[in-house]
Amino acid sequence: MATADRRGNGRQPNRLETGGLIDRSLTLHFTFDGKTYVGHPGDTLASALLANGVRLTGRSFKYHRPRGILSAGSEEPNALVELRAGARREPNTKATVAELFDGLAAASQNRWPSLAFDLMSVNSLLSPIFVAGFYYKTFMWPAALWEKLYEPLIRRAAGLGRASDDSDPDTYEKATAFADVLVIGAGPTGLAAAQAAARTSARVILVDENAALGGRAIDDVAEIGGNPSHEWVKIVEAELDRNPEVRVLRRTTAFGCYDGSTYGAVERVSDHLARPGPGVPRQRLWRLVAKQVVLATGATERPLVFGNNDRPGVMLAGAVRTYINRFGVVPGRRVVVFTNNDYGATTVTDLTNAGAEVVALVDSRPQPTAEVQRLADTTGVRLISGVVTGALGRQTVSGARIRAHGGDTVELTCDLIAVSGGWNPNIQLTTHLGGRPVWDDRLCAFLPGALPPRMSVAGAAAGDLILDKSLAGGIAAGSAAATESGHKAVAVPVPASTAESDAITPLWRVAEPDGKAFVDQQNDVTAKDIELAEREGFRAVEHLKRYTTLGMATDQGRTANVNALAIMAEITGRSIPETGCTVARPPYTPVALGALAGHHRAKSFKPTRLPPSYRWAKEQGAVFVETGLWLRPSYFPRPGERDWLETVSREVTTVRNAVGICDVSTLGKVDIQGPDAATFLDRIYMNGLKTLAVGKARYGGMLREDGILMDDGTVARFGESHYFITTTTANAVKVVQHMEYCAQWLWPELDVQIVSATEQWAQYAVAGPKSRALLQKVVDPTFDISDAGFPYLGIGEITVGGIKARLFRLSFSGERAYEIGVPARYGDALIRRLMEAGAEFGVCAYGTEALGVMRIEKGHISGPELNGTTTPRDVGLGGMVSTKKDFVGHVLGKRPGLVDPDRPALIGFRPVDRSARLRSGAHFIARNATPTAENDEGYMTSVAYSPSNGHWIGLGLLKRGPERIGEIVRAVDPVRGADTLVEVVSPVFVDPEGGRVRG
Amino acid sequence: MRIACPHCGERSLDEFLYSGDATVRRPDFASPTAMDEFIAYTFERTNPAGPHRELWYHAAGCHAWLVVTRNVATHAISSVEPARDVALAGKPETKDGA
Amino acid sequence: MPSTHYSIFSVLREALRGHTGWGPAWRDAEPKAEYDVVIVGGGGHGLATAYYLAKHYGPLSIAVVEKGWIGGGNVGRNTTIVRSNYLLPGNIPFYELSMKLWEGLEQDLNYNAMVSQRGVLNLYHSDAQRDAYARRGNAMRLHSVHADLLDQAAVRRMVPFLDFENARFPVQGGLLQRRGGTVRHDAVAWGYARGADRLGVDIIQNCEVKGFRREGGRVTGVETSRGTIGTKKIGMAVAGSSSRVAAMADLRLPIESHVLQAFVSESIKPFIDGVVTFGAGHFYISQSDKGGLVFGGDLDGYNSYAQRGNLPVVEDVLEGGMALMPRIGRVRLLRHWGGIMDMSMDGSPIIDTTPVEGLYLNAGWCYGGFKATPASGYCFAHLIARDEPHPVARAYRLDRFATGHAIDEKGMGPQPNLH
Amino acid sequence: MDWHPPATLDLAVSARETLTMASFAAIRGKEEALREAIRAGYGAELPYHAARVAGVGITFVWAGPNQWLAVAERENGRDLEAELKEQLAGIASVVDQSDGRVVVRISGPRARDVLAKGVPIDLHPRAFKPGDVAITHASHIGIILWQTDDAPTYEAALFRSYADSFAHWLFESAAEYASTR
Repeated sequence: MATADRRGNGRQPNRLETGGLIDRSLTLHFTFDGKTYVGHPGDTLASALLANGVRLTGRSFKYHRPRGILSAGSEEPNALVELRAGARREPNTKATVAELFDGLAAASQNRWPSLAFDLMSVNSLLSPIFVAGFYYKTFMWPAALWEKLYEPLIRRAAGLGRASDDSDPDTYEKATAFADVLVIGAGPTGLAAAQAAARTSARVILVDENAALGGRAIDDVAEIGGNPSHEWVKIVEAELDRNPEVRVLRRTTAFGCYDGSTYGAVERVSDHLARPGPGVPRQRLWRLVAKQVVLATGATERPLVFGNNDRPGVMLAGAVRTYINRFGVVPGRRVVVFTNNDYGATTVTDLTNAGAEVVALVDSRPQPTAEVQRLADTTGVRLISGVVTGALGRQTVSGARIRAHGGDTVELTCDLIAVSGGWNPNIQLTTHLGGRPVWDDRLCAFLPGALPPRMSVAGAAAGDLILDKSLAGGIAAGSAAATESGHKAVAVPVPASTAESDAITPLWRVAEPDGKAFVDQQNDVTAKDIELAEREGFRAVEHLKRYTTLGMATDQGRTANVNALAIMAEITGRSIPETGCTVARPPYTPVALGALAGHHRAKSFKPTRLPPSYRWAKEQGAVFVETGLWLRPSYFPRPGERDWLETVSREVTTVRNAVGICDVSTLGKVDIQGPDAATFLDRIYMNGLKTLAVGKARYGGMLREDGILMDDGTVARFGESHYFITTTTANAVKVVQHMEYCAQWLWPELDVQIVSATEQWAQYAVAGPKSRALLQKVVDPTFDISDAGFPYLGIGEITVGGIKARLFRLSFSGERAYEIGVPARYGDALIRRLMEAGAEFGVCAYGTEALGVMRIEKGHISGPELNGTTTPRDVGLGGMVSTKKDFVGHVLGKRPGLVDPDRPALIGFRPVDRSARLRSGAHFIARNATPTAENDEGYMTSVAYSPSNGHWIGLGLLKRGPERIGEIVRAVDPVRGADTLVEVVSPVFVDPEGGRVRG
Repeated sequence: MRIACPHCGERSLDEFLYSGDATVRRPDFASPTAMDEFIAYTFERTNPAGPHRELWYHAAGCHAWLVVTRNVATHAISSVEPARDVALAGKPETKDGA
Repeated sequence: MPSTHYSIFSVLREALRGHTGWGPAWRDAEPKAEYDVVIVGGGGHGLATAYYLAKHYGPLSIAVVEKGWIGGGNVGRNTTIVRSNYLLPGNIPFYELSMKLWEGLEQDLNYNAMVSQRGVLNLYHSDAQRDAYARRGNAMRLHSVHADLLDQAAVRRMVPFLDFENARFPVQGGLLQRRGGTVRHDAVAWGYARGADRLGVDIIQNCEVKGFRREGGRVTGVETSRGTIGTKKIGMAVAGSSSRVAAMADLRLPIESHVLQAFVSESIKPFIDGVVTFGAGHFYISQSDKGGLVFGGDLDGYNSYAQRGNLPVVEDVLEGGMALMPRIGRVRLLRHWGGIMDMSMDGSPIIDTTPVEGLYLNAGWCYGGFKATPASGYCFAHLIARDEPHPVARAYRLDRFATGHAIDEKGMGPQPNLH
Repeated sequence: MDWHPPATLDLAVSARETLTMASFAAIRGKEEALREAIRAGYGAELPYHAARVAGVGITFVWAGPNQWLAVAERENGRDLEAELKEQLAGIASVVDQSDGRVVVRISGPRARDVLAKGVPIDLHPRAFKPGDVAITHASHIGIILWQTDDAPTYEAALFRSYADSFAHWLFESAAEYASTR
């Protein structure tokens, strides 16, 4: 508040001298459409605009009619603005809930060139055409113009505010909280419920969408427990704030009810400030998990449907009271009050007390109730039994045309029409899990039907609109919820409160209105549109909504849905329950998308896993690549190298001629122990493993139950009942899950213990003819790693500088190679040691690119071949598959479609023109065939430039591939404009005899 | 949705992975009608719109596989058992029934 | 005289008389005792089937029976995308037929369903993903379906509002099908209903199927909440409820029901032209002609018949959304809801006869059912009328799992929730 | 790990770098023998449920059904894998975890508020106490979490490769409290 000045109030023509919960000692400056105004802490943008006499705040969606402020809450359909500017621009912000701060800037939206003079309002003249569903009947002639002309025009007119053009600069976060009792809504009911629950020592969370607790207790003038109701709020609030087991979340909307008594809520931590403080998020998403929930969300007032009922200056009666009582603003000086119920009628008192002149109380009921009669007697207000048929005035209300029962019509000058059509309990959260509301004829409203588990509803949300019933209901519900959650009840007396009446006689629409009578103001749906929908057969509630777009706007039709349903019932001569009911979808009010993402955006979208050599590789200037969550070195460029290809080729050549080092720690590693480990692995892998000798490793493949390859890797046996397997990087988690599934569900009788050891070991491939020489300098000399003592596929536990380590003689590159593993904390030290020891041999580090090149040169399969649709036979591993034992995938792997000899099978390719480049994803077509789907014979899975061969090479799946060596086929790649002749060759491009690997 | 893991207590949905029908049991690979049995086991589902027994994996928790009895129409969960216990209890029965 | 045909003249005439002359878009028919064909399910597929049956194979007496109100299933709860950018030969020709039918739909039906071909762009974020999209794009081209493989610069020109600077998984390019786009989903159901109605099809709402009448292994009628209806041919098009309805004929299907959520934001001025799909997270998005951002992500992951999802997936989707386009942070989510997907064991649909003679199955649409609506109706009508599969749908056999001819685009295997 | 903890008196974050850890599971039929061996060797009662118990110079953390994580200071070259393999030979499978996981200690009056921003379980003192253990996740990163005192102090064991991302989330979540005192 440092920037707020104390120079004075400015001119706020509609601000009352006293009253309300605003701080008149501080003045806040704000702008609306570039013009500066002043308000006070405690104001909303709407209350401040009203205080300044601003009534025109927006234009409607379709017809661009002038619109003002209808409500004082989150149900607002009309007063939508763009709040803030630049990267923080927030479109469609309801002025009625935007808290005022110094420097706030807001602009009206969906108008051009200006709000008062909106050229788009010509749409209003075309309104005879633009009725519900008109899109579907038109814009079809000629067909070509839909996308060229009509749709672009529609899209230009579409939308309300503009999203920001830049990344949201603020942060969001998520949090989880647990409660014995969650109370949603902090009006009189919710406060009473929270108080009753908290006194039992239950853990209570109380949420309210407003900054100030109290709801109706601060919006209306009443007495509770002998105090003015707003004083009672302060007393209860203080008690709750003192209790360490109570968490009060202000500015927090519980927007959705989900399974397991989980509620989504969004806390607008910083929206009342010009910008969030350092380290403070803009908003926080809460996942609230509650043993019991008390829904005390109150009720929303319904407008009345009459002519031009959308004119600025037509306002809900409850909102009029809120502006007077909470904000010290009188929204009009000459007022007509139009109601069908007693509560609406009592607005006369608030207006009179605020100094406004009530020119008439129009009550649609044929006979005034006792309450209304008493009101007329005490205030002397002119009471008319009849209806307002139309609001007068072009941009704002200048009068009301009133038709008394009996037919006399009178026009009265006024600047405000306060309307009340009754109240809709806010039961949205009761329907999120599928509960159907039930109609109550006495209240003329839907009440909660079957409730979500562990929820109770109290107060106005349950149909108890009267204050004393709300308080009693709140206390009862709060106590019961605490007891249900295991706490001992504490008796809480119900405070005495002002007597009220909720008598109502329905009036769903005024007959023969003077002007368009709007039902859904934001989406410009009129009573006539509902008639049209009925005429065209769109009578089901959902058809009505979808055809007319009723209830689909940012207010979700909170002020529209029940009126619409009742009008449809009237037209069709059915009862309201027969016509249907309205079921809400989350969120209760719109939620910023950023809040639902929280911390997880930009680089924090997903965690990043760093391999043990990361720091060292970064020092070397490695280029990294995202591999799943891992960040792996892709290649290690050296000064003077022109491009990645030169670097990778150098790395490959170094491995083939000398020695290279690659961090392969990301491969999944699983430790498997137990007396039945051998049997277990035999059932998981397609090849036999029981015969694997201790101290040896073997290549293995595993299938899904449908006979398709799932993963491959090595299986090493460290002891009779101790195996250590590797998986591909991509499938590390999936394989452990699969093994747990097999161990716990398929074969629980097998005694086997499975532990993921991926992260325990930093593991490096040391590959190339000089690899043994290098390792002999690193491995402690007590270990014999000569070819005799440590042959191909040998494994062993060793030490490196006294540190326990493991050595595996495995090769992915086809060269003599080892994998050496040390506990991960030594990973950084080991790579430095290996590079240092290898210097004399010309060692280089290599990344995933060179790794890939060398495996393609050797015809080893990897991700592109293990794509979830290939069988072992497809990729040349058919011979490995055991025919004797049971293993996952054994039976279904024999289905005819999987053993069809025409299936594409793995084979190698080289370009006929050796200078040609190959690309993965090209399809194979016989040399003389045309490239069509019928002639498609497979596709290239992996390609590389092979420095060892001096040209590009590829692996691919070709129909009957292994039978076609020597044949020349086309590799067609239309999306990259290539069509290359390739020769079918053996998939092993380097050392086909496999001598090098054994040394 | 929240699932009460018998080992870890009640946890949110995002800790678990659903993995299909727990009412089907892997057939004997040596059965003369193994192919038909495996086809039915792997691909055919009753998929009822009411109470159902299904397999879940406590992926972000204790790594236990669980048999969850859940009403698929309402998401109400009536029991959660370790899959190992269910499987062991069911083993002889499967053999008898085969 | 009520106006039935939509033309410039009828629209203007009705505008001048307060739109009092429009008649119902379709009659609210009462069930008759017998029909030649009864289609079970008044969703997009069922209505399209009835329309094409009446149009191409008539004269036939046809009824569509619907449990609730027409268009209330997945045709009314999807994210409105149409495309034919498939990988496998079993799928491409079918979805391409669908695209072609979409392209002529308005003129065919005299109903503007707002078919809008503003492009579908699938992003890739790695070399492996690029190659997979190249393979797919090439497969499409071999089927004479156009596709373009874009590099990063081209993607940036096309959708500059993505995060190209600070992404966890940087965008490298994308596969673009320019003919892909969106269609006003509800209007598809209404348009087909109106078209079918005008060809004499009875559309019977609030009529729930309770059982099938069978004699000697073939159907003789359906039992409904509004009485028994005799017929020799029944077409089931009840995706989301296929297993339940099939169970009435003692069939077990290779299907699980899963919930997929969809999302719409408040209306904002359009800035997203086509459809964009994130390749490194579960998120895709388009913007409707009304201005709402329409988006979705992955299945909730568990079997469900409740038309709603849960919060973890809501969060997962928006994490993807904010990672891809961080400028939408202050745009607000207006609504999210769930639809029930017939998730098949390989992620592809079934259009086939069944072991029960006279009972035809159209099921297993996973989350691809909306875009398939015209071709599904077209091919299902062909199957019902001719008792043989339409050539472009011949791979959608019910026995393909037994024979090992799965159509598995994603390569996830017999795990329905992973497709 | 990339350590830039925010300056606040209400929260202390540190890494325990000097631990030796091993996981172990009983071989079928040897469950009682295992419990007896732990009782005899370390004076501790292996917990059946998600709990952490102290023995002589060692603590045992429940790590899943029939699985425990032994944690001790790595002084004098102590190696729990080797030690337990000897102690539990023939009755349990033992796997070294000393390097697979890092243990982060989070302590102070704000610890609960910060953890609530990523850990989806109830850490209220009525629900989670010193000695309690939970295997769960924090901001998409798997953790084994336990509480050691009422400060409150928590320790989270997480896979080593995630350490930087974990720290980034933790410190961003704590930033709000940086300037509170």
